[in-house]
Amino acid sequence: MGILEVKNVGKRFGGLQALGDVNLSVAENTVHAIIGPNGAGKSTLLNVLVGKLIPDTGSVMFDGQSVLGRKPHEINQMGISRVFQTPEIFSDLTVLENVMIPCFAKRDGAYRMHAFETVEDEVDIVQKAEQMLLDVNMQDKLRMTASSLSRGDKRRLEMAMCLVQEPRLLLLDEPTAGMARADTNNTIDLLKEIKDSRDITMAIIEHDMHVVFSLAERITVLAQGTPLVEDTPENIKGHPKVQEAYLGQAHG
Amino acid sequence: MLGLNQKDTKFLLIVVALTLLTPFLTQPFAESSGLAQFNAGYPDLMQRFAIYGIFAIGFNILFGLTGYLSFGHAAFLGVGSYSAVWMMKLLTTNVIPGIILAIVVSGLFALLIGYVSLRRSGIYFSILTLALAQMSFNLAYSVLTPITNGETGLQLTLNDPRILGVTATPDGSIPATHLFGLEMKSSAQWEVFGHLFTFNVGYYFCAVMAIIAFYLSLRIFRSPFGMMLRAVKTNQTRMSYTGLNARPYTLAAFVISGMYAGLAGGLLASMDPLAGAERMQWTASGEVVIMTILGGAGTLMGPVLGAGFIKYFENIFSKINDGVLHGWFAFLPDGLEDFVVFLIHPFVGKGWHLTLGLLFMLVVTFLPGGLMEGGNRISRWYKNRRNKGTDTDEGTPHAPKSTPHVAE
Amino acid sequence: MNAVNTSTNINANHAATAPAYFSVWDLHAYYGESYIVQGVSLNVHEGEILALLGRNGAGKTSTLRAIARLDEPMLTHGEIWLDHQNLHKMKSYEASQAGMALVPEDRSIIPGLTVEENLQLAQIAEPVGWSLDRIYELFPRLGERRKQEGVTLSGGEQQMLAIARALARDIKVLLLDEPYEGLAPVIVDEIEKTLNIIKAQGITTVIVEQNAIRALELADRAVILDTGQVVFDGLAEEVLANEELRAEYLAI
Amino acid sequence: MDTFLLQILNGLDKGSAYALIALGLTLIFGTLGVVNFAHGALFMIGAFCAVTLSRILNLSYETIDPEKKDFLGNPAVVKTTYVESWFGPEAGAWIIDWAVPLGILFAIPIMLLIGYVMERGLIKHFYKRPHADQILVTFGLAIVLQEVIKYFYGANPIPTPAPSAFKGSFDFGVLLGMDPNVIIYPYWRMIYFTFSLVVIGAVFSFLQFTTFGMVVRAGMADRETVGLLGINIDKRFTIMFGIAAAVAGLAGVMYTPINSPNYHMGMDFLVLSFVVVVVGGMGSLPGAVLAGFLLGILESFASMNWIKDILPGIDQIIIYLVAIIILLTRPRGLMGRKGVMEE
Amino acid sequence: FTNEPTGSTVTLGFNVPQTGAYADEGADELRAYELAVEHLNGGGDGGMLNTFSSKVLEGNGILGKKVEFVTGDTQTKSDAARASAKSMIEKDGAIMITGGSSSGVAIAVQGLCQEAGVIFMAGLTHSNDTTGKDKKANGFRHFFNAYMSAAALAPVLEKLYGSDRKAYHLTADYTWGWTQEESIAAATEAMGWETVNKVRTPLASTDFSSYISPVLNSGADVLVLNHYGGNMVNSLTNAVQFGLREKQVNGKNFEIVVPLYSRLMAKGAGANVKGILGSTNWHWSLQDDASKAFVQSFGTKYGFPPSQAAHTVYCQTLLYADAAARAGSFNPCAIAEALEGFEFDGLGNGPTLYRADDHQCFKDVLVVRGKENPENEFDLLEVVEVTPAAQVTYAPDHPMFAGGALGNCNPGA
Ligand SMILES: Nc1ncnc2c1ncn2[C@@H]1O[C@H](COP(=O)(O)OP(=O)(O)OP(=O)(O)O)[C@@H](O)[C@H]1O
Ligand SMILES: Nc1ncnc2c1ncn2[C@@H]1O[C@H](COP(=O)(O)OP(=O)(O)OP(=O)(O)O)[C@@H](O)[C@H]1O
Ligand SMILES: [Mg+2]
Ligand SMILES: [Mg+2]
Repeated sequence: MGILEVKNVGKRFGGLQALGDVNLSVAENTVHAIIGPNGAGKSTLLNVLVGKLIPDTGSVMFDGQSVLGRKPHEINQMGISRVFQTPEIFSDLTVLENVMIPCFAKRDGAYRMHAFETVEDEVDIVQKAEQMLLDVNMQDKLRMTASSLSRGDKRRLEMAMCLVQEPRLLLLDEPTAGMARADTNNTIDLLKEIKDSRDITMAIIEHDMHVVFSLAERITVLAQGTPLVEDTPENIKGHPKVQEAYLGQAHG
Repeated sequence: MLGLNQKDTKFLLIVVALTLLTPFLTQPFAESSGLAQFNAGYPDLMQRFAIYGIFAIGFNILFGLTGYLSFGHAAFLGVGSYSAVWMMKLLTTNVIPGIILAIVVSGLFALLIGYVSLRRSGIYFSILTLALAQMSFNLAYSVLTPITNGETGLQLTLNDPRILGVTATPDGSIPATHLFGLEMKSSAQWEVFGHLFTFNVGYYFCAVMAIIAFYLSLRIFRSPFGMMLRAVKTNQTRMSYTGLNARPYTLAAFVISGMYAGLAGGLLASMDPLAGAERMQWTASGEVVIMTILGGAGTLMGPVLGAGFIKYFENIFSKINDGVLHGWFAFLPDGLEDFVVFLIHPFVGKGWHLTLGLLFMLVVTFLPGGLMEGGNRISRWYKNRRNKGTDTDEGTPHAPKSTPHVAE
Repeated sequence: MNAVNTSTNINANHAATAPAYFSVWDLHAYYGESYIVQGVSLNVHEGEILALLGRNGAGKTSTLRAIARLDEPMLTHGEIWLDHQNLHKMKSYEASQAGMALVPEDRSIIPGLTVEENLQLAQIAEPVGWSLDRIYELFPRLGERRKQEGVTLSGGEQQMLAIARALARDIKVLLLDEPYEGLAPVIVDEIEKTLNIIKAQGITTVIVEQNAIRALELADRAVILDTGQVVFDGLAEEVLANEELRAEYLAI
Repeated sequence: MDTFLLQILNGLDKGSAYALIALGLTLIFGTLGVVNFAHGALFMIGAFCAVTLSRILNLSYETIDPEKKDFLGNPAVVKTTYVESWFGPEAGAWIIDWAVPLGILFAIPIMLLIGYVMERGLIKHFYKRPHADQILVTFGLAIVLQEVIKYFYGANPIPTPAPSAFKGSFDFGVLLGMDPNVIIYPYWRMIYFTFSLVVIGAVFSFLQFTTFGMVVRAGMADRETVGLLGINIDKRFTIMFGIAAAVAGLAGVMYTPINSPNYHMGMDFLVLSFVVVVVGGMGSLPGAVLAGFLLGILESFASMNWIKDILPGIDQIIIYLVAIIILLTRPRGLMGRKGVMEE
Repeated sequence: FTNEPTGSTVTLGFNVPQTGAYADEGADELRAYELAVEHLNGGGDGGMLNTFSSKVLEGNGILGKKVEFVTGDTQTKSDAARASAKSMIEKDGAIMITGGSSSGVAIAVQGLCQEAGVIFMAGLTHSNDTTGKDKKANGFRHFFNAYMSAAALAPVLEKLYGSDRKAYHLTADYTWGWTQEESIAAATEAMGWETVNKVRTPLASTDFSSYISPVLNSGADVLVLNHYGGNMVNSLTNAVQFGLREKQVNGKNFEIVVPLYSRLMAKGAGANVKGILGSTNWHWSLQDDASKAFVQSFGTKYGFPPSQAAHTVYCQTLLYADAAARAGSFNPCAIAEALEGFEFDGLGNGPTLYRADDHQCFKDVLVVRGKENPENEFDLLEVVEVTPAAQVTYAPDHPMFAGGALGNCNPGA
């Protein structure tokens, strides 16, 4: 029994069956990759998991509890954090503030307000956020406004915002897209380190096979809204169907 | 000090000093000079500076931080005034119970309106607040006349019960509003070098309230709560996927700013015990929006400046009539005098709206951050000039700024 | 040509070579007060593919945006010549009419318009390029989704639409900002083929890409940027061959 | 039954005024993304175009008639209009009588010009600025326009009647076999209704059947990209603004016989038309028109006596009440598009 | 007492609407004020100073002090009006406040003046409440009121339209509208008319079609428009548009009545006022010496005849000055005493009494009708009847005026 159990999930957009009949089980403390052609429904599946979309059919259980029908913030409070395909950050706030906010959310829940303390008084939160930014190599950009970051930095920032919450399940939607190779490698290292140092489950969507094969313990290939195969990376690499539908000749 | 860092403490102290010295600052011209027309140091206007400053500070907590543009905030001002006047009719003309009731009632009213209208965002929210406030105004003006006294406005009368105070003073008039016996309207005057300075109890009461209001808003701006509100403004999606529920935050900001408005309304009634329905009209809501933007939304001092600016215009510019103009330009030869007066005439007195409209356009076009930005530019310019002599190009880019062959 | 360190050197080179089909000379551009593009020069011959590489935040996007004459960053100095027309005095729509096309990094699919409308929009101003039929032939997926709102396409589909939209105009130079980002490997193969088709049409291409190896394999020449300045300008093979260069600026 | 019919007629007429103003507003508001608080002022300026034309037609030369006396007892000044002296008394009187319809021709170029100047001179600097800044600058402009009109025309309403051919009203009741006087309707209001349908139809077809509409919508969503596709979006925005100004102005011209124009008539309509636009849904032209008619009709119903007896004061708040109910049940108004002005 | 003049001048505060719908009336009031000040200071032709029955004013200001004035903008909002009045009192040292053109504003400012201890000479205010339930010892009204309108109109209506009529009221939904409706309904019912319906219309209405169209079918044959300002202009225009004037109901010509008329408004309604009855406080075509003198000096100075608002505020200024001169003091209490029960003549409207009980002025009231063939642009109304003061006088404790207390005069600090 995995920490995340997706059963028979289906979702239609008008005439398009974006998700057919998805069954997925992610075991605790593993990295599970979801790959598949563009438009296969990978992001849609994540949208269902975080409460952005409500599926037409099926059920989604996280740690034995259903996530369906819950608001996004409630789902996050259950321990699920998500990195989006296009970075969602607080663009008018500074980098440091961007990371502090998830710290508050983690510590105080969905709506405990601290109207009469100053931000600087929250020493432990500031420290935690600074440490996190150090981990993602952004320590020299603490006071920059998030909107003026380059795209790669925005992604790293968003990842920091999710990681600092120490989620039990981290959903990553193409975390290294657009990242320079050096940073991609750093990210892989970072994710590996996090995986080793604490209890965390990750589901990662990625088109960069280098990233997928360095991290994933199991891979699900999604095509046209239904899982094609689910297997270990080694087996996936050699799977003829996957090669044809997804990997193409270069990785053959 | 007071939970503020050094910079903010300094800021607060400056505000306190400015507020307490207002009777001097607003009275720069000698009584006998022609420019005395521009003096603003009389009790009513100084009180209004403080009161509308509070109103704008409160509005800014909602709008400046969360970006939710309420177009119905005057409703809370009106409700605050009505509550305070009712307190003075039923209980006592001591201002404290009235103000407390004003804050409480407007807070509850804001909770109700906020709960309904915060279900939507953007322009939809603005129109919801506008509609709710306009409904309140229309009802207050006609159907609710038994409570609000309609068009005339709610006033104290000689028949009010005032169970803790007196119905009428021994000489048969309505008792004045007071703070434990200290009458709001009593003033001391000090004449020095031809300048007349007025120190009014009501003003100082409002000023203390304004300082407290300012201090609280400073704390809110610097608090994690304030940071969350700014986060709501930039990205609600990320907010919710970070595990935060934006609604309670926005609702809290809405209620707080509603209570500020209620306090302002209560103070208005305490200074002058009348509550008119026009206080709730959309134009009044629009006025506080404009004060805030004009001064600089999201800045701490901006809204206060904007409030002062507009109230100054309303009260000073509207009073400049042709007679006053002729007085100023009497030194010119007759023909020229008439000509100058003719030129200025459309912009003052009954044309004060025209000048106000033009200034709105100029300020917002050339100072995108409002009056605060103007202030910042001046201080930057001043600093640059001072630095010129000592250290050269620090922080100036080394690269060519512009070259002739790139057009536009 | 070898790695050069100052922009003055490049200017000297520029003076020595014959004016290329598409040439950019000594660009300087600002975001407000921040000085981002610090004297970039490029020379591309007709029908050539140039890879513009560099780390995150190196200024690649900013350079492309400045060339496309967008308002931000603001170009303060420099010349841009395309087929004997000077673009540096133009606004972006005039540059586009002169044959310049930019596929932005966020793809900029226009919300509220269907796939087909997004394409039609590109054919309003002269000069018009490929017909819609021809485009759908190259990208059958877009043909299938022609009535769907553009922004609801999957990431890969959006990238195709953005390139297709550029082809719908009659262009002389195509600026591509990270065209492979977020695409399944098979699609990357496909886009690569498309780019070769485009090249065969005689269209000049500048491609910014984090997947440096693939870009270099495709490109004829390469330019590497670092902190807004050109640090290398030469043949693509040279970069592939030069370990040192790759390690220092590309981490590959 | 007959009162319902009557109130539907009234509502259609009120609705056509709302719809027409909201249409112009939503063109700017919903497609260019500018909150234009000066839109009411454009409506007012349109009305004053009619006033001005009628003043121009009434320009006259003065002769002193010793027979008559003025109010101070001095010999009276008699005025004869130039129009009458040029075209003869009959034709001249006819031209003066037809000032309002002629005002349409007069207003179109003026409104287009005002729209052009306003957009090029002011609004274009505000496309990228926050809505709040747009509100402030256009509100300032509205005040200025209003005060300028007040300076030249005074604060009182100025009667501007319809041509005498359209005086009086038509008896619908008789047509439907009812008693006389049960359902009467003034001719001019019928003309106003028809006119608004024509204008609405024209604007719709222009935006629907030409690519212009698509370009403008695209430009509002993403100016930068539209520019990258070789389209000069600024020019289109200017045209759009001109059209919106002309629509507002024409609505104003035709409205003058219904209510005498005064300098603040624009502000009176402003808030209502914003409500109409938002209830219709941001970015939706059909929504604005639908909401205009809907609110017009509901407002008329609310003024019926028996309804007022049950709910005192309902006619004071009906529009706001309906707006609130619609916005709470339909998140983006009747037909609003997702994402438009929701941030 | 408040603002006791110590120098060689005395300052009066003219608080009129300069922006908003009543700005033109405000402007006309200001003209009249300036004329009055000129006359008080001995300038011009003296105007009604020459016809005024009291002769204490000598053209040397008031009590030898030169009259100066300050102006302010009421914006026709009680709030703004009070702020403006306060600034005149606190900043400019005004000893008397006057002006305004709506009852809400008048009552609000009157209350303020009572508390501040200055005299308030009301401008244009027609509500019964101003000298009824909201009367104040420091406030005085020269204008007539709704009750007096009704009392003057009713006999004329009976004479012209008969006593068997059915009236339909449209009433602006606020205090002034209500008192007017109450007064007219009571007066017409007393002579035998039936009131078919009383319909309240929202103040913000600009289009009255949905209120007007049901009128014809209601069985009523008279429409009474208890509207003022823009409301009145629009509702009357709408009513004429619907062709009400040409209709026959119950075998009679359908009639429209506008109880409170002003010439400026009549101008706004244009040709629609023709033949429509109403009442007004004063009209420039009156032929008594006082009115003629006033029209002469106003018309010479400004080139057009004064409005009733101008007349009222001119009188108010003169009456204040005269009271101060007679009392020999600027003390508000002395002035109030001098005004209370004061009888005079020569300010138009015939012999006049300032009643002590409620500070209401009693004088002749004009019933007017929109003129069919105006001779010039000012000639819009014709006087149908001058109703003598006696006929419009009521007891101080009349139920429509009950409820308030005058209180004691307040001289302030
Ligand atoms: N809101 C929507 N309305 C209509 N169709 C949608 C919507 N969202 C997604 N789709 C469609 O559903 C399909 C799956 O989209 P999804 O974004 O999940 O793909 P993906 O697997 O994440 O692809 P990529 O790797 O390119 O990001 C696509 O064809 C897309 O066009
Ligand atoms: N709008 C902006 N305002 C201020 N600075 C900006 C802005 N956009 C980008 N920058 C800064 O300009 C620099 C160059 O950014 P640019 O986006 O051109 O880099 P890039 O080479 O495209 O990087 P990436 O590979 O991450 O896309 C970065 O340091 C970034 O922080
Ligand atoms: Mg995806
Ligand atoms: Mg980039």
